[in-house]
Amino acid sequence: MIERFRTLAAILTVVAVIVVVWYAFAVVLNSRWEYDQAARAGVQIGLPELIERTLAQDRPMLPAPHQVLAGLWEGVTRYAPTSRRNLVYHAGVTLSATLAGFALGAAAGLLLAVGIVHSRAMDMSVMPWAIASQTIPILAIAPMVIVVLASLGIKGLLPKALIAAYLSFFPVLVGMVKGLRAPDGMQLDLLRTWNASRATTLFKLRLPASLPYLFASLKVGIASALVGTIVAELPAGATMGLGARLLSGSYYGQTIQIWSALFAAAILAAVLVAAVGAVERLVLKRMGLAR
Amino acid sequence: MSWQGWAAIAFWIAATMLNCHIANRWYRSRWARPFVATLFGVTLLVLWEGLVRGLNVSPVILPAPTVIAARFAQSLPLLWGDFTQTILKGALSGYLIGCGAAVLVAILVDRSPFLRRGLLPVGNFIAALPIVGIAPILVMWFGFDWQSKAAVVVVMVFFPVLINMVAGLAATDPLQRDLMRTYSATGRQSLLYLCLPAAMPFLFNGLKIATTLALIGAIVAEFFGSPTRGMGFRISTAVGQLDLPLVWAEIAVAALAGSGFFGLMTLIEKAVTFWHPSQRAAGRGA
Amino acid sequence: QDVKLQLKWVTQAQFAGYYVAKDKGFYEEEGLSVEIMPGGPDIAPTQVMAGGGADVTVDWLPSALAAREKGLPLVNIAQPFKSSGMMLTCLAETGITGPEDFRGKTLGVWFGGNEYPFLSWMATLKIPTDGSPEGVTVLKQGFNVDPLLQKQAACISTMTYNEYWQVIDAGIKPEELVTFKYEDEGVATLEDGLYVMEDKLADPAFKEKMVKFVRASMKGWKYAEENPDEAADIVLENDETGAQTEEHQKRMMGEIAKLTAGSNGALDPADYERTVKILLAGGSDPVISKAPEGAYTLEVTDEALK
Amino acid sequence: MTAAPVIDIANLDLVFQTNDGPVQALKDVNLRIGKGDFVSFIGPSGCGKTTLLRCIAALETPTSGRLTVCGISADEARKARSYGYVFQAAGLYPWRTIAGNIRLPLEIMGYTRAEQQDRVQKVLSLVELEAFGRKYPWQLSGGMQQRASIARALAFDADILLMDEPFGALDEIVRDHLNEELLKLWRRTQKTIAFVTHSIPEAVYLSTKIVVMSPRPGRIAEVIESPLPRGDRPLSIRESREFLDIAHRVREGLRAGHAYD
Amino acid sequence: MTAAPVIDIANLDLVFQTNDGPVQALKDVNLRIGKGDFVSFIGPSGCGKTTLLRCIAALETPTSGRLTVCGISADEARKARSYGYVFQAAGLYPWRTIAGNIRLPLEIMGYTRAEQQDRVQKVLSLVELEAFGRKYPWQLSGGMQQRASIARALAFDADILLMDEPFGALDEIVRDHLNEELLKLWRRTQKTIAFVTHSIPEAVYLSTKIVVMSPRPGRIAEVIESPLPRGDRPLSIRESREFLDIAHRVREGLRAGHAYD
Ligand SMILES: Nc1ncnc2c1ncn2[C@@H]1O[C@H](COP(=O)(O)OP(=O)(O)OP(=O)(O)O)[C@@H](O)[C@H]1O
Ligand SMILES: Nc1ncnc2c1ncn2[C@@H]1O[C@H](COP(=O)(O)OP(=O)(O)OP(=O)(O)O)[C@@H](O)[C@H]1O
Ligand SMILES: Cc1ncc(C[n+]2csc(CCO)c2C)c(N)n1
Ligand SMILES: [Mg+2]
Ligand SMILES: [Mg+2]
Repeated sequence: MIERFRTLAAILTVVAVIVVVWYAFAVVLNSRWEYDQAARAGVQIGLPELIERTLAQDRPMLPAPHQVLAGLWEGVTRYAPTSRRNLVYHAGVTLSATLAGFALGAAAGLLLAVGIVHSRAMDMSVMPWAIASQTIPILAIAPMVIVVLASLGIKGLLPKALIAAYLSFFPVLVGMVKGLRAPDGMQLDLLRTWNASRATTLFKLRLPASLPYLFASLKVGIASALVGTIVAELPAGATMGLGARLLSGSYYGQTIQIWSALFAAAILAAVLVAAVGAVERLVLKRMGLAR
Repeated sequence: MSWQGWAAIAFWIAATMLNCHIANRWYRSRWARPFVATLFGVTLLVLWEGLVRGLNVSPVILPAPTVIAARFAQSLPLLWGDFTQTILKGALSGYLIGCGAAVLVAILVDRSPFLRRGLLPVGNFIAALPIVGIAPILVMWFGFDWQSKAAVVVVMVFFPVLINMVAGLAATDPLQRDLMRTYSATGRQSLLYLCLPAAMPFLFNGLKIATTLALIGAIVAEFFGSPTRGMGFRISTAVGQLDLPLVWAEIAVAALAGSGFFGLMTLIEKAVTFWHPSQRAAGRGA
Repeated sequence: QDVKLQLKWVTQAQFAGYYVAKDKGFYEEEGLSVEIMPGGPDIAPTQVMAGGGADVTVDWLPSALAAREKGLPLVNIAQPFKSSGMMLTCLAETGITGPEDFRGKTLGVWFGGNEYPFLSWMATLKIPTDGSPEGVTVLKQGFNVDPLLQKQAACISTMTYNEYWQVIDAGIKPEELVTFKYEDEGVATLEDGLYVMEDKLADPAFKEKMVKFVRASMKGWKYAEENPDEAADIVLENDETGAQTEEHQKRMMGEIAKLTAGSNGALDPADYERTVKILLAGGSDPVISKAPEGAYTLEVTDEALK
Repeated sequence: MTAAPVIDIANLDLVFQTNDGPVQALKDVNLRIGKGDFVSFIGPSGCGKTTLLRCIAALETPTSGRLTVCGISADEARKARSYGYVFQAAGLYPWRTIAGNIRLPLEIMGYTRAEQQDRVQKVLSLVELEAFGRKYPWQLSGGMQQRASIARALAFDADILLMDEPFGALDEIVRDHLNEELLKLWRRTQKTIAFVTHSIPEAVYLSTKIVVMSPRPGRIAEVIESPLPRGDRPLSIRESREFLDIAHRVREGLRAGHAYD
Repeated sequence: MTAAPVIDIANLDLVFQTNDGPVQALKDVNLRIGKGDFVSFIGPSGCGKTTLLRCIAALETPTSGRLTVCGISADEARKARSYGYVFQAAGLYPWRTIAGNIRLPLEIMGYTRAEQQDRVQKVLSLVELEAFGRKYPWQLSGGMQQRASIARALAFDADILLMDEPFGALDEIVRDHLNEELLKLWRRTQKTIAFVTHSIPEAVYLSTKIVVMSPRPGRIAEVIESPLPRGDRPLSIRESREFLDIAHRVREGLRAGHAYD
């Protein structure tokens, strides 16, 4: 109970500091526009007036926190959740593709890692090319990929999920290759003396020992999957999802809309990462590793 | 499918068998690893070439590797210019700043229970802002040139490095921590002598993931405004001009640079974490 | 009969004619079922066509001709837009009064197939675009008008129906701006036309389908011109992002109507020749190297408008 | 020792490559161990006892020499699950309870659930940890962890038991008790046991054969056959003349391998 | 025992909370250790010896009771760097060489570079690992790792040495040698030493005071003051009448804590 309270207090303090800094930045960044406007109108502008105006611009360079909150609130409550104008609707679209992509990506990363740890041929050949695959700026060619997939008749959620998977499999792969190799010599030797099969070694030793690595990489992986989905949503006809919201906000210079979509995305990411964290705690607790 | 396609598939099967053979028989020799990796890559390229030719894929959808190679050779100065702009200026500076900041914040978070409680969740939240949303804003703030790309890279690499580093700093075993307590080591000392070394395997995990993210970040950020050079700029304009060979030449540059970068980090990792069980062949645990 | 239409950009009044035709049942009357696919910043309609992802696309003539030279045989079958809405919008305070003043300045330009008109214009003016002091520095302009508002560029590309109004909405008064319409500078190129693949067009059944499609689309366009407010509403209804505003779309529809006004859908070969001439004038690095053959056909519109 | 050799080692060498040059851990080791022998290895710290045991268990590959187990290679014997190994450090898996750790080899070797349960209970009480089956390793004292790891090796039926200082962290009384129990088990099951220890009385009390090693490089200095009866050995035998004689011989052998005194 | 108590423990209780209910590790422990005392703790495995040492070093917080060290709290004493601790497991850092591990506390406590060098050499040769300074922990045998961890605790000048079965993995001869060296060091430096062992002779040979503990819950069963001279104790003293008497008393005390025999 006290722990909870302390955590909350700490978070609130940090948030408060950030909000104050944010307001200060908003005033500074947005003031140039106000000065320009004043100069164009040929008038002088005082500090209180400046602050008031910088925090209430329509297209601020940096919207003030309350503007973003208002934008979020409006996006969520103004229309029915099934309406295209509702942020929750778009978040839902993005979420489904993210989860599908993450599931695909994490599974692929895990399987590849298992393969790499067990097969020397795979270790030698796949790993360098898995790395090279990530250096292909998939985000840069996502539009092309979407177009090519569409021409193959793959449309809707799947292309987005594929791009999300492409981004999320890599952190899982790298983390798990390390994690599966983390058991030390003695732990492995023990199983060797019992002539445990590779599968047994995997399930009884390598997997449990790799859990800290697994969860660290799953957290990165799910965040990457979200980024992938959002990027894939930009060109996928730019219709639905948080990515499309970001884009149209961008297109019309609606900074407040951009920031609300951005925060919606971040909230989604935070929820997803927290969900992975909750699973982690649960698993570690059940395994007696949470000390 | 015409004969080229079948030939490529035959080559693929043969090469894979050769690879397995070498990996199982000759794995002790120095040349095995690079050889197997190269052969695997060559196989992919041959397969690609064969299928593109065999299936008559339109060059504006997917050009063949030979066509890409020709375009690559022909536009070296252009590619070099884009490379300097995007990778040397944008990605590298952003990577250094971003990873440095993440390590520092991770240390702060690990040192201070207050920050661990307060900053970590908030930091996670902020770092989870998607790059495509941030890029336009950062371009707006930092201008069109490489500085804004570096800023995007900073934001992008921060989260993975932070998460891994925090996990790493916590990955010391209780006995090792107790030892530090009996020395009444100061916070700085246990950090320097215990937590930092113990965190290295995790840190490098993050640093390696971050190398590829840095490239992606720098390239994608150029979509949201850039001078008329840079890899992202070139890719997006070349797609518009249906100059797909140039697009793929740029991608090849990115892949080469990225693999080189990653390889470099792997070498450093080997040198720094030689003691970790994953880096030693066999041992009996320390 | 199914028709897939790929737009050049996101759902907005620029494409009102097609949405109206669909909404008012004009396509249905012709026995067509039309799927309208919005575009986006990094969607090259030409590439979608190459991949077989659409039957017909809305694109600009320069981009279509460039693609044709790259080996993608696109053919213009109709041209609902008579005049060009493209212009360069500059801040008056930069001291720019005429094209010669561009030298030494930074200009924002759209790429991804939209840069050809600009490059041709600069070539006719003999202004290098390499960033040298006597030339201009070119920025790849992002999605919006921020570069002008943030003074990162002296001028940016705008469309009469869209970005220009965003600048005005941002609080800058028209008298603080200097605009250069491509139309007025004599470098106008044909915009939003309908394009299909040449080999498909050889199939009489497909051609028949396109005739119906163009007929219904033009009916939509004319309806939109006469009922701009209703057209804007229809566009808004079809916007899946839910981000467009009514005010902006109504105004856009008004401006669009001015551009479509002079066209019954048929391409005017004179306009075509002018565009080709401008594109060929591109100095050392022209957009197209020789006058293309068979890049347009009047057969479809002749049939459709009978 | 008339039985056919179960473990047959000839001219065994082992060199470790380290950052700091090669280390010769074993040099020219020759040894035959018969079926049902109880062989103790004793020698100064770092002389290669662990390394030799690891070679027998096919965990280390000798640089040269021949090593067969039951006529087949050590690695094949390993695959036939001939070994139970107690490591020098307990090496319990932290994510399993004590009972879970002991059950692990049984699960791997496919014992039925009921039998697993049964055996775990039996060995837990053998090492007097009945009350600790549901605890995790870090909740146990050092000696208790070591006992758990002994229990783990005794839980299943291996023909050959390799034990690396299993009783090092135990007090005299538990140690005596476990010594007796181990002897009983050995007599009952006719296992072949290779046993590393630092305690001379323990080595003499338990073994049919004592191998004294000397360090750098690790060699076999002496092999002492015990004249003590294979059958019943009460603890009181430790006061007998013969016992003290052998102990003395072992001590002298050991001392020869040390630099001082 | 005329010296003022360095370690003063009164009514100490410690209960661990586990998934499986609370475990009472220490119950009503009372003990005073004077300056310069050499106190051995002996008792069955799991009786709380390690836990008690950890309490003294302020690594564990007692559930109730009082514990002062030199008149201040254990935690303050820890902060004043009064302790050298040898853990039951070696606990060397795998990323440092053996010499690096021994140098670690010296670096932390700010010794000069020359002195670090000097001390590392001295303790390395004390535990006979001169040739292994540049090796990494996993390249050493179990006993060598344990010796390295002893060297690490001896390298710096702590007033109080806490040693948890430091010689458990060593053979008799090295053990005797290190026993002698430890006694010499103790006499020279007048350190206060708390020492856990399972060897009755070792406890009697080294100590001025032997604490016999009994298990579940861990209590002090008996405290035996040694009548042996504080000064010179040759190894041969182990055959003396007095020595054997005390050893007998300790054994009886120990046996009382065990269920069997
Ligand atoms: N972290 C812990 N959590 C729960 N119980 C613990 C923990 N540490 C020790 N115990 C329990 O406390 C008791 C005393 O343990 P301790 O390690 O002090 O024994 P010990 O006397 O050092 O034994 P040994 O000679 O085997 O090392 C044991 O029953 C053990 O199970
Ligand atoms: N993995 C390794 N790499 C390098 N050297 C090693 C390795 N393992 C052991 N050695 C060396 O081999 C020698 C023998 O080690 P081993 O562990 O067999 O000794 P031991 O007889 O078991 O000693 P102890 O009684 O202390 O356990 C030692 O000198 C040690 O340093
Ligand atoms: C990256 C990019 N940014 C802006 C535009 C601008 N734009 C929006 S609509 C339109 C007219 C096309 O019908 C144009 C030019 C673009 N195309 N691509
Ligand atoms: Mg050993
Ligand atoms: Mg203990």
